[in-house]
Amino acid sequence: MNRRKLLSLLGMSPALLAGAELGAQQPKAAKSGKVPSAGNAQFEALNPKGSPPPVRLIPMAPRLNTIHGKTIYLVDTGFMSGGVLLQQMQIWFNKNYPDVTVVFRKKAGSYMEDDPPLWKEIKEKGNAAIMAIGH
Amino acid sequence: MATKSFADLAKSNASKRGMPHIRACFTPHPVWGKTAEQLMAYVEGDDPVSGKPLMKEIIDGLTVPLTAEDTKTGMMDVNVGPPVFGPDTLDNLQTHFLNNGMTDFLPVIIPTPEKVDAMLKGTSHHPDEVIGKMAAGAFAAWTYTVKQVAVNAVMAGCEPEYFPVVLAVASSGMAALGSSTTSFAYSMVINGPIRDKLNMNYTIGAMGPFAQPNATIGRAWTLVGKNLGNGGIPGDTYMGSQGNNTNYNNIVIAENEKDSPWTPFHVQKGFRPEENVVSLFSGEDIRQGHGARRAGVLENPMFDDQISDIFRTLTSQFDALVICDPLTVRRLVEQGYDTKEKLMEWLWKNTQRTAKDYRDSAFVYTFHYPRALRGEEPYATWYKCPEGTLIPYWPKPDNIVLVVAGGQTNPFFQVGNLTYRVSVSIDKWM
Amino acid sequence: MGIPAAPIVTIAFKDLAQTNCAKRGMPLQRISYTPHPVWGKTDEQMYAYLDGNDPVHNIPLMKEIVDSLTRPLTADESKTGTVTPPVGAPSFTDTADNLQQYFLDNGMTDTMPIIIPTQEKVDAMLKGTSHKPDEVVGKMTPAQGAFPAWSFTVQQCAVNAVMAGATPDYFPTILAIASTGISALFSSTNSLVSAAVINGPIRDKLAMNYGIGAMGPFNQPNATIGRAWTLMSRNLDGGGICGETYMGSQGNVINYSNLIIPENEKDSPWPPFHVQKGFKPEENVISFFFGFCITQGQGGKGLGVKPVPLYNVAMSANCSPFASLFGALFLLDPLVANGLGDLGFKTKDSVVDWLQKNTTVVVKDVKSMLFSGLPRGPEAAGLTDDSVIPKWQKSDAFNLVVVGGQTNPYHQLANMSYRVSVSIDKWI
Amino acid sequence: MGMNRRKLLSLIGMSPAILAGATAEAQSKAKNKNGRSGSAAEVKLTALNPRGIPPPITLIPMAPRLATLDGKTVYLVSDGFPGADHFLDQIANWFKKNMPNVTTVYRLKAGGFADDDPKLNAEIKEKGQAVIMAIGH
Repeated sequence: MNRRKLLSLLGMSPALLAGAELGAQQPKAAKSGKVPSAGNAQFEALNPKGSPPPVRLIPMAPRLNTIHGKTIYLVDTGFMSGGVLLQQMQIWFNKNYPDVTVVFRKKAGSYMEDDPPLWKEIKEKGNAAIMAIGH
Repeated sequence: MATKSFADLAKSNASKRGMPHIRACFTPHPVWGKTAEQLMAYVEGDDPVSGKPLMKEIIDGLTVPLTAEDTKTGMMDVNVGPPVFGPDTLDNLQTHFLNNGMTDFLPVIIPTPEKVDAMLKGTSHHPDEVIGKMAAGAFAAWTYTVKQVAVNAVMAGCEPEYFPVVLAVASSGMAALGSSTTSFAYSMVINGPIRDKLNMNYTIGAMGPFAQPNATIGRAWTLVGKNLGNGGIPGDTYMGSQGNNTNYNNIVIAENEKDSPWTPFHVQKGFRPEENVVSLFSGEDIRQGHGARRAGVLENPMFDDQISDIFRTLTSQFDALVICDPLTVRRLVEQGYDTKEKLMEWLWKNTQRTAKDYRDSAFVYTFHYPRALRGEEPYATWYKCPEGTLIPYWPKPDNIVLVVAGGQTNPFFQVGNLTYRVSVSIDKWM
Repeated sequence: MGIPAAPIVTIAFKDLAQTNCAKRGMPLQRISYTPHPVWGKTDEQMYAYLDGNDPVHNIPLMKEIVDSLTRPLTADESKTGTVTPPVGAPSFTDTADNLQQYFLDNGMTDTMPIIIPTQEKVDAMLKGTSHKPDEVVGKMTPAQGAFPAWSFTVQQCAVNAVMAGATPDYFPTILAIASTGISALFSSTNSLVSAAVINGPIRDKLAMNYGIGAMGPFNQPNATIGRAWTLMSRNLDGGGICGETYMGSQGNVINYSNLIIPENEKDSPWPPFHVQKGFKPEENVISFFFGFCITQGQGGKGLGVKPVPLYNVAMSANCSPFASLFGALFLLDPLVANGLGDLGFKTKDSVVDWLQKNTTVVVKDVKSMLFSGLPRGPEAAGLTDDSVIPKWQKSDAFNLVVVGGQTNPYHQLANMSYRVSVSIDKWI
Repeated sequence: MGMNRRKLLSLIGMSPAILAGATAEAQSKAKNKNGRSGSAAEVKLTALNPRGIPPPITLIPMAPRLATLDGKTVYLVSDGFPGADHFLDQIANWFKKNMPNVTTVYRLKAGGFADDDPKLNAEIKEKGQAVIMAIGH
């Protein structure tokens, strides 16, 4: 993932990303050919954007070498029917990875709220977590 | 694991929170409303975004060793482009602002240094003063200065005299283009002498495109939400499935204080009558009162009953902002409601539904049920009482806001399914 | 009629009465005024109006009325012939800033910044259509019967299109709108609103937005086509003058850009709207709606926590805020349209039939409404207070359009009726 | 009641500035609040008028007045807006009390607010000498 793609994900369009001077990538002259005298008077315009805070990078947790014999938590964040999807996944694990222990939990609070007790439990008793988000 | 519709949002959100390489995977959309069999097919099927089998992708995500990129730490700046664009022609600048998502896709006044300086004369505050933080939905909040707000006020078409109102709104940090899959609406009520000083319209056509202060102050709020809060990027920081037409200019209501026998809204909120105040609301929409069961009755129209009738069509996830034409208020006063509080009390008591209907509403399950589980009142009681119990629509009368606006060509009213959030002094920003 | 008449008008309609008389040839009509309103006043209060003064002229009302019927006419009052109200010079010359101010001060805008309509820009816009600049496109009036209709040319539409920020390839759609003569600023004491649904390949040719945020400020064609409609409704027929040619007591925020709705045809399970109206799929068509307001469709019950949401039940329940004067225009996210299919509603007609039969009212609830929609004549026979009847008698009160980006199975619902569909191709 | 051309035409919904047909320059010189007058800002553009073409208006001369109302028949006509009938009843009472020998006849105009009623007009022309019409809300 190069810098441009990453930053365009942060909602910045490429032209802005490059920070290129507007003049440098001049769009072609007005289509009507003859550029009217008044039309080519030049102005400067200020950037209307606010100031985003720097982003603190969070390193990802080290991976498991295998899931065999491990305990995986399936976490439902409370979206409609999210729990039903994870229950199907539980069935899938039981069929395809019988030696993987699957624990189903529903996160407390509405979908944006944190649930420290649950994280603590997963950290202590689980090796990995799969979380279902969305509608 | 999210659903396909959230692919862009999930990746960009993870990046903004510091984990750009998170191994997210996706199921088809939606999950809501699908049967167990259909959801099993999701599990056994492919991730529609990557095209790979979902479960294989999940297991790989948990087991494939990390790369150097995955474990990087430290800070990363976000680039918003140069402080100044140009020099270039007006047409090219207009196109540049349009093509880089800095507008509402309508023409703007090009914010030249001269115009921004002229706008800054509308306030005593220093251009570099940081006045607020704004986040579109659950994203990192951006900060902004008086000058950055001024740029957006110029673009919207504001006059320098309007600038204190725009600053007051921006200082609230309340984004006009919040991000949710619901397409929210936003409203502001303006009280105090500034309404007449700026020649705001609170009579015929009050909420329509007929007065520069109403139109451009409302529009500035949207541009502030886009440029200072990084909101309004469809699929990323704006997820409203269908969009809301009121987001162009928002619902700007200057209260018609001179034709109203009731206390102005800001005085209800503890401000003195001569103070200039802007009060902000957010919610769903605004509807007209014509659907009420006695709408248009000639003799004794009973507007209290009509307003209550429209309330039952709202979602109680948001409160009610009732905008009465002075003629409607005159009839209500003749019915005995000489204060807003009396009508708020009657409306609160007489707009009821069964606990069963309450628990049946989708929004309530998602937002009130968790609070009921924690024992928060009145939700805990509303979830425990017998199904047939009649309960009020909202916790208390204060959830009903009454405001007066209109030109008295007919006794009408409109009802916004909108919740009062905050009031901000405009004088502070003069 | 040849007989002296003394009109009495309530003071709220002062400007409207004067300008209306002037526009109809009797600018010096002797109008008397009473306080406003008369509706709902007791007989004593009304008699007090008569004994009191005309609030505009401050002379006893009845004396004024008698006087206006008897005082001899002046020369001006008996003049004949015709007079054409001027609309100002064909062009204005000044700096960009002063022109922006001039257009604003003279009521030619929606009070927001415009693109200054220079000859160069208007010529560029005119290249968007094969029609000649001076071809008359149609007639428009702020309210049928109340105001004389003005006519307007392709060029005059082009000036307003430039001002709105539209580009030349949006111009055929804007001309199609103007050709219908439908004003977006319809004048009534109600604050009414308009919508336009766009179908056909032009939606993608213009890169219109029918996905996430479709009806919000996120797309140039959606925004500027809608805004051009409001600007034309001000300038091409002298509309939008509060108190004269716009009487909406509270105004409506939808009038800024109107509801421009490109249908999401590719994600819809049904034939597109214009095909329903007899057009071929590849034709570019714009269909018009008109009514009171639009709601987010969240109020009604039925969207409850049951595993499979009952979209049809929710859609029907969400009609509760509406009077039956206008119909119900459903704007369904594709998820809802496809969700209805899961519930067994395979065609639009099956949904509309179910809605028409199941969206009901109790007679006693609506009979006192001004717009009760109660059937008259034979169907009304045998109805009692407790009879449950359809809110709308005919199924053409219901219209379904698919639009949205599928982030959630929501629908929006406008209390609006269908008016007409016109071809956009005709204006390319 | 003499009325000059400006007042007359401003009644037809044209603001005075347009009436005079003056160029923008004269109109908005005072209003140029937008910053310094650098060369670029002073460059002149010409903008086209966005208005449509209003139809010509045929002036209708007002009907000759009566010398007096005494002994005359005055029709009181309502256009159907709510309360108009009650209001016109009070006018009838006023005449009964103050000008007893004026005969008043109440009629409700047929159709909606804006519809004509030729039948009523014919009746008034035949049997009446004057009309008082109530319009509004």
